[in-house]
Amino acid sequence: MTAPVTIRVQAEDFDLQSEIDRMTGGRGEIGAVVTFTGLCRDEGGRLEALELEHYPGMAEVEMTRIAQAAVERFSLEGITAIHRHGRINVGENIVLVIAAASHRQAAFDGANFMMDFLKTAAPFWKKEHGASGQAGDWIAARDADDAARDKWKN
Amino acid sequence: MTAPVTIRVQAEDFDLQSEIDRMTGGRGEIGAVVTFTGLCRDEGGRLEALELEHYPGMAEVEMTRIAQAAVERFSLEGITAIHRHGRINVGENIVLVIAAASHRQAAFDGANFMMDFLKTAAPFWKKEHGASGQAGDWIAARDADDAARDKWKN
Amino acid sequence: MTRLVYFAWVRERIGKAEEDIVLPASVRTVSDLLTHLTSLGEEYEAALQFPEVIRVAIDQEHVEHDEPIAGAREIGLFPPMTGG
Amino acid sequence: MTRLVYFAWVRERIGKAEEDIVLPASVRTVSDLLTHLTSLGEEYEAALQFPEVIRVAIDQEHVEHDEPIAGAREIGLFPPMTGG
Repeated sequence: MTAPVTIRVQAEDFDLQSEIDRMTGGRGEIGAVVTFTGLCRDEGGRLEALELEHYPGMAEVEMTRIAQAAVERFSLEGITAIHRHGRINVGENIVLVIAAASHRQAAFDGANFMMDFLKTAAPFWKKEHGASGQAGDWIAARDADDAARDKWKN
Repeated sequence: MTAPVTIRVQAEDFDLQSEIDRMTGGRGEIGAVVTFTGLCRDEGGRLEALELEHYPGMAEVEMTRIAQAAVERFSLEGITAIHRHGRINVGENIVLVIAAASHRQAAFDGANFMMDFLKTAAPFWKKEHGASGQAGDWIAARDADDAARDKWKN
Repeated sequence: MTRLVYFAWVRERIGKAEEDIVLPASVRTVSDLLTHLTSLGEEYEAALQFPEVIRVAIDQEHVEHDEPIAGAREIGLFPPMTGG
Repeated sequence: MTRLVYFAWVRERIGKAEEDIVLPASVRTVSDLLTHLTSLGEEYEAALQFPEVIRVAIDQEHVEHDEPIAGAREIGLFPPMTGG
């Protein structure tokens, strides 16, 4: 069978165990599942929330493209990527990636690869909401994220 | 605060979302959570279950030692490791590692490090139960696991 | 008519999320488009004053600034992405 | 008296999970212990015939085969670990 790819952009939160069970249920070839969850930090108490904007349609297409590249490159048995949009308060989930494989290093690499490209190629933007209620700035792209992406070039 | 370390050896299954929530709840400094779940594979239909034996007491001590090394090395904000014992059927969870950090690479590295040492240093042993009901062999240690562990030497 | 869609601070500075626009025949590439838009008013100038940082998608696919825009139905203009 | 505990196929071959044993004064190191046990019967010989693969813990801490065993309360003998 081809590895199942699940991509969603949604306002609602997600539940890791349900998302994993949906992918792995009844499949004896999966030995390793790695998840990455990105959460909204308070940046030392400075922030109250983030506003997540995205390009509807293109976001899903780009995430699917990255997910399929990950499946192929690491022989994944399945991959899920869920990105939330709208207002996300400190401590809440922003993004979830799940990579399943026969063995553990492929699952780790698949999830790591998906996150590095999701951060630099999927059309999402974060705006800060300050702890004192004032409208904040758009977060600037980080060179470190480009460097993390470029480690996958070979 | 010092990073919370949770270590458990248990017969029961675990729920990822509950374990993550317990670690991250109300903490604004955590931006990244990586989990690793190891599941029982059927090895191409050959297996029905695994029997997990452990050294009570030493297993927890060794897992705690590895977890604390991971916290220190990767500046983790928290780490959880839960290993099941007893009979585990194909498709069921065997082990869970959760690593939380401010940024994503530390969380990935922390979980990966914990798994590599857990496999090679924590006193657990797996015995196979064949699909046709016959008692199977003890699984042999893999050189690849030692090599994975040795990549952390620096 | 070509549909232009804007996101994040590009959207905020231009003051709208999308618009349909007729482009002169001389606007052949993404780079030409950015120069053309800058001439349409100070809100466009504020959004696009540093064209090298603007990311562009044609029909929802990333492109470089030297990409021809002929046949494009939808062109998206936005800052570097910061999701994840 | 020293408590010995066995796991996995070491336990199965010896036929018990643990035992308390009085060791001769000549048994000073882990290596001496493995040699001594092998002399106690064929079940021990079957379990410990390749002593280089046997992993050892003294009071629940991994040790090498040249480690002295003086003062040990509990010594664990087992195959290479395969958890995770």
